[in-house]
Amino acid sequence: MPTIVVEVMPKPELLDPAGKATAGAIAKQGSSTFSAVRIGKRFELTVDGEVTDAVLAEAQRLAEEFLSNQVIEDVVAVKVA
Amino acid sequence: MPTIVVEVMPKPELLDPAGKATAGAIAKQGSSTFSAVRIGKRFELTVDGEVTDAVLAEAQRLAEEFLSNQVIEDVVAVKVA
Amino acid sequence: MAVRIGVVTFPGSLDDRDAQRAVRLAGGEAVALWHGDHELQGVDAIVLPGGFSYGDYLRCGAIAAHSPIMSEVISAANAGMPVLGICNGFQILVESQLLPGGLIRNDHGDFICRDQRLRVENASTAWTSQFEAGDEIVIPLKNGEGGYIATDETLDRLEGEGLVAFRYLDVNPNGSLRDIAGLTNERGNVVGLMPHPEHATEPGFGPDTPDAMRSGVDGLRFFQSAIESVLARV
Amino acid sequence: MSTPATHVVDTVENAAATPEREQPYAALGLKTDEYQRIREILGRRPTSGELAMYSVMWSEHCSYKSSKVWLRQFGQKVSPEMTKNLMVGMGENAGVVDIGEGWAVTFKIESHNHPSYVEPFQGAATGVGGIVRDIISMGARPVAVMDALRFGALDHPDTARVVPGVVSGISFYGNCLGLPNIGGETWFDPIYQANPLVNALAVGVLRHEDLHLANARGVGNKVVLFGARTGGDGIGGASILASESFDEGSGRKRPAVQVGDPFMEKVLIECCLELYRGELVEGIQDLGAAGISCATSELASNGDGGMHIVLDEVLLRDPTLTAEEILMSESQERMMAVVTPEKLEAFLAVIDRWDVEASVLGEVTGTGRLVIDWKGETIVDVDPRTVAVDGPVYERPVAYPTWIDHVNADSASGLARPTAGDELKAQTLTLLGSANLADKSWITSQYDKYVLGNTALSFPEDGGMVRVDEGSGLGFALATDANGRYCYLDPYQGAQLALAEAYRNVAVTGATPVAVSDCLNFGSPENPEVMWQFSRAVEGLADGCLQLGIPVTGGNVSFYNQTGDVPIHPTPVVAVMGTIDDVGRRVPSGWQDAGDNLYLLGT
Ligand SMILES: Nc1ncnc2c1ncn2[C@@H]1O[C@H](COP(=O)(O)OP(=O)(O)O)[C@@H](O)[C@H]1O
Repeated sequence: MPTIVVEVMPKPELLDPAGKATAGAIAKQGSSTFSAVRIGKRFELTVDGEVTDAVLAEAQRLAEEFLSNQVIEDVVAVKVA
Repeated sequence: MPTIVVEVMPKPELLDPAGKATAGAIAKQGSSTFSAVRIGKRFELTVDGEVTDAVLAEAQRLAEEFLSNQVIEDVVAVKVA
Repeated sequence: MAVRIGVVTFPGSLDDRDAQRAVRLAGGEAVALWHGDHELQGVDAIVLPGGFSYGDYLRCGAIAAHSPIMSEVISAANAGMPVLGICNGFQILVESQLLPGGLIRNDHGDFICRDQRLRVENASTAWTSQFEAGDEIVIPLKNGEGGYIATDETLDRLEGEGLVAFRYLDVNPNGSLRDIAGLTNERGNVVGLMPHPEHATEPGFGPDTPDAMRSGVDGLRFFQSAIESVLARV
Repeated sequence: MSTPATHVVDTVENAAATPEREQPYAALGLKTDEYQRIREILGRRPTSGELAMYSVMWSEHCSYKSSKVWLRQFGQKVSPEMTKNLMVGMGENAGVVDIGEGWAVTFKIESHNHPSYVEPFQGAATGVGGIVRDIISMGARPVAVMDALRFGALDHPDTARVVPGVVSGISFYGNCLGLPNIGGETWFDPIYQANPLVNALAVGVLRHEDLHLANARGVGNKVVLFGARTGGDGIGGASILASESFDEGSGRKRPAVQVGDPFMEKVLIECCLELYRGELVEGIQDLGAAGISCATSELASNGDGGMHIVLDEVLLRDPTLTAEEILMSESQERMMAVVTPEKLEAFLAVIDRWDVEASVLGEVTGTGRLVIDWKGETIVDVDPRTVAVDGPVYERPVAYPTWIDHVNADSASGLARPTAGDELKAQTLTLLGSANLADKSWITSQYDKYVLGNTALSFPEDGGMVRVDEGSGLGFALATDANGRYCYLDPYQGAQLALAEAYRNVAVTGATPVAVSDCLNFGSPENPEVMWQFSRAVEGLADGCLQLGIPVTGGNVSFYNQTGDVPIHPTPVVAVMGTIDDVGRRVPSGWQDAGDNLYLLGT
């Protein structure tokens, strides 16, 4: 069955302590390749049937209204896997 | 600065309680388009410099050894954003 | 006539019976409300209790914010009914956008349970009228996702309009911006905070005080305030 | 992923017709003589489904085959005084003690050691989940948890993986269930490096009339499975199974670990309590290790008839599971109930109100047999007692470990004493900075001690205390203790010291000790020296309980705790429960008022 992927990230202007802690831990391991880390979510929605435009639109709506909290997060992608 | 995206999902054969609860809530809201939901993580690593093969390899290693728990999760992607 | 305060039970609510006990100890009548109903049973005020509604799986409070009773709670709150969100209840208020900003994972990553000192910043809300602004109180705090975040603009507005209801003292236990522990809306009827006033209402089962072990009852005044504010309206 | 070879259902008929077919009993952990006994019991070879059931139920973990002969002492070394208040003793999911005023307390401690090493967070979390379900199945509301932990050296790199994982797993599951954590232990010793001990205790309260037992009585009563769906979790976790033995050549993945869903379990608690209040349940059993195999065979054995189950009715998370896998699955957060047909509708209405899934698997019969069908054919037809009760019992050889004399002779009196103040200071600082004396609040501050509003004592007190009756103040106190090093030197006395310490820790709170539960963590029972340690520890505990006049009401044995051939120190964790008629009169361990006098009691 087809899958729609929804990606959600914390808003860039807001604090992401988990990302910051992860970046700190990576630096502690001696790697200086990455200067920052941000951690968001990745949803896989299994579609019961075909992926039509209507299904994609519904996924987009769900992503914005339910899977993310628009006050603190952005939906960065809604796409067919 | 360039960004590498790492995507991590719970192993498909394991229970994903968060995905299950989310799928249940979506169904309760009256939508029957999606039969299952799984929730993973999406990391954005900011690269200090150019993305070389070595940087990608390091991101891959970090993804497997640090950003994911291989006992219960799979790294599904390591790519340049 | 006893003031009737409803306590909503969602699947995964944990401190609901404790909130009911606190209401009774304050002299009110506790009314159990069910997440799946659209019925507020004529209550005068509402508590959204602590816990892990729906496992807190998607985001804390997110799934509960979409449950049937919340549409009634939101209308009642907009009509001026006193509503208190404690911990998970605060998260539900934020997810319902009755209060601004967001609550995220504690900055240190762990769940934390401690007796927390707070300053009451706003004593003119429905849930704080029995305090004086500046009062320092101790009530238990226990959460994994209590870090308060909002944009600088929002934070400045909250400060400017006096909407920060409580602030952490001594220790900021979760990385909350500007040490914010709780908020009120402009009207002062909707209040949310991470610490648990209902666990500081019965001598012997609250936080320690200099006087005696577990004797702290600073939380009682939240519920007494609500009762007073309801009685003042009739 | 290759497509699975079509799985041929091994029916009872087929088993009778093909006696010579080779079966992977050894891979399932059964010995040749055990397999032969199964053939004798059945009068034919077992079907693969029956083999799955026997193998998990006859495993050490489920059958207590090596420990049974020793554990009997707990039932034998008792005075009438000791059993006076015992409503349910050893053998049920958990013991139940009458504490007066119509109230009863049920508590039990259990290990989840190995899973917590493999995946610390989920292993520890599901350990809490499992023990809490034992408490629910007695008809009680769980009211608190405790955890007794043993880890390797604090500065070993792997400890940094295990400790935070275990602690956050316990914290996550217990906090999410809304159960206060009221105490426990944490100990570091390199002997536990690759074999940490995670022992979780749960305690619940009930009114006398709410007591429920795990039995299936009443012909025609329905057998209902409810809670989480069944997945491929922990298949062979109770014994050792290579899942390929069931369908060679299939590339299907079966998870090595289980993921807990505390939210599901919290809903299950409330749902079960509502079912009890409505008197909608005749018998009930939680699903732990050995899942449906265990629940069906135990319910049927404890009943008065038989049971007929249609396995196709099990709601699955993974539709590719075979019948054998469904029988062995250890998926968490499931319960099985026996319900009268008249009450089924009301039962399902409650289930529905809590958004829990349920399916009726079959019913209680008068045949005395446990019969299980799959795809229209019978795949299991056994006397349930042969699966659940009359498993093998071993009198394993014991051998006195000769090294023990040497270890005892090598006492601390041979060590150099500090001669100067500086040395003494350095030693004191070393002690103060040692992991085992250090403050444990990094751990305990991750546990909710306030929820439910009845915690009268918790960390850093010697024992936890919980109010049971908000009117009268009636309550109970609990403490867990063990010292593996003492037991290594002398398992008999070491076990008694653990008992005495837990007893004292309860007594000093002001409560009167009344009952014991224990979790016996040892190395391999096939090692005669370990078996000697085990036998001495059990004897010490049983004798000590008789002397103190408090019964063992239940517990758990965990064998095979070892790294390579090196067993852990024998670690019998003892939990003592005491009662107090008013928690308002508890005695805390801290200074209370200026001017109080200090006394030192004892010798
Ligand atoms: N893993 C744990 N879980 C819960 N409580 C714990 C745990 N470890 C220690 N504690 C609690 O911390 C307190 C101090 O423990 P400890 O330092 O071992 O003291 P003691 O030596 O007096 O037993 C006790 O109240 C004990 O119950």
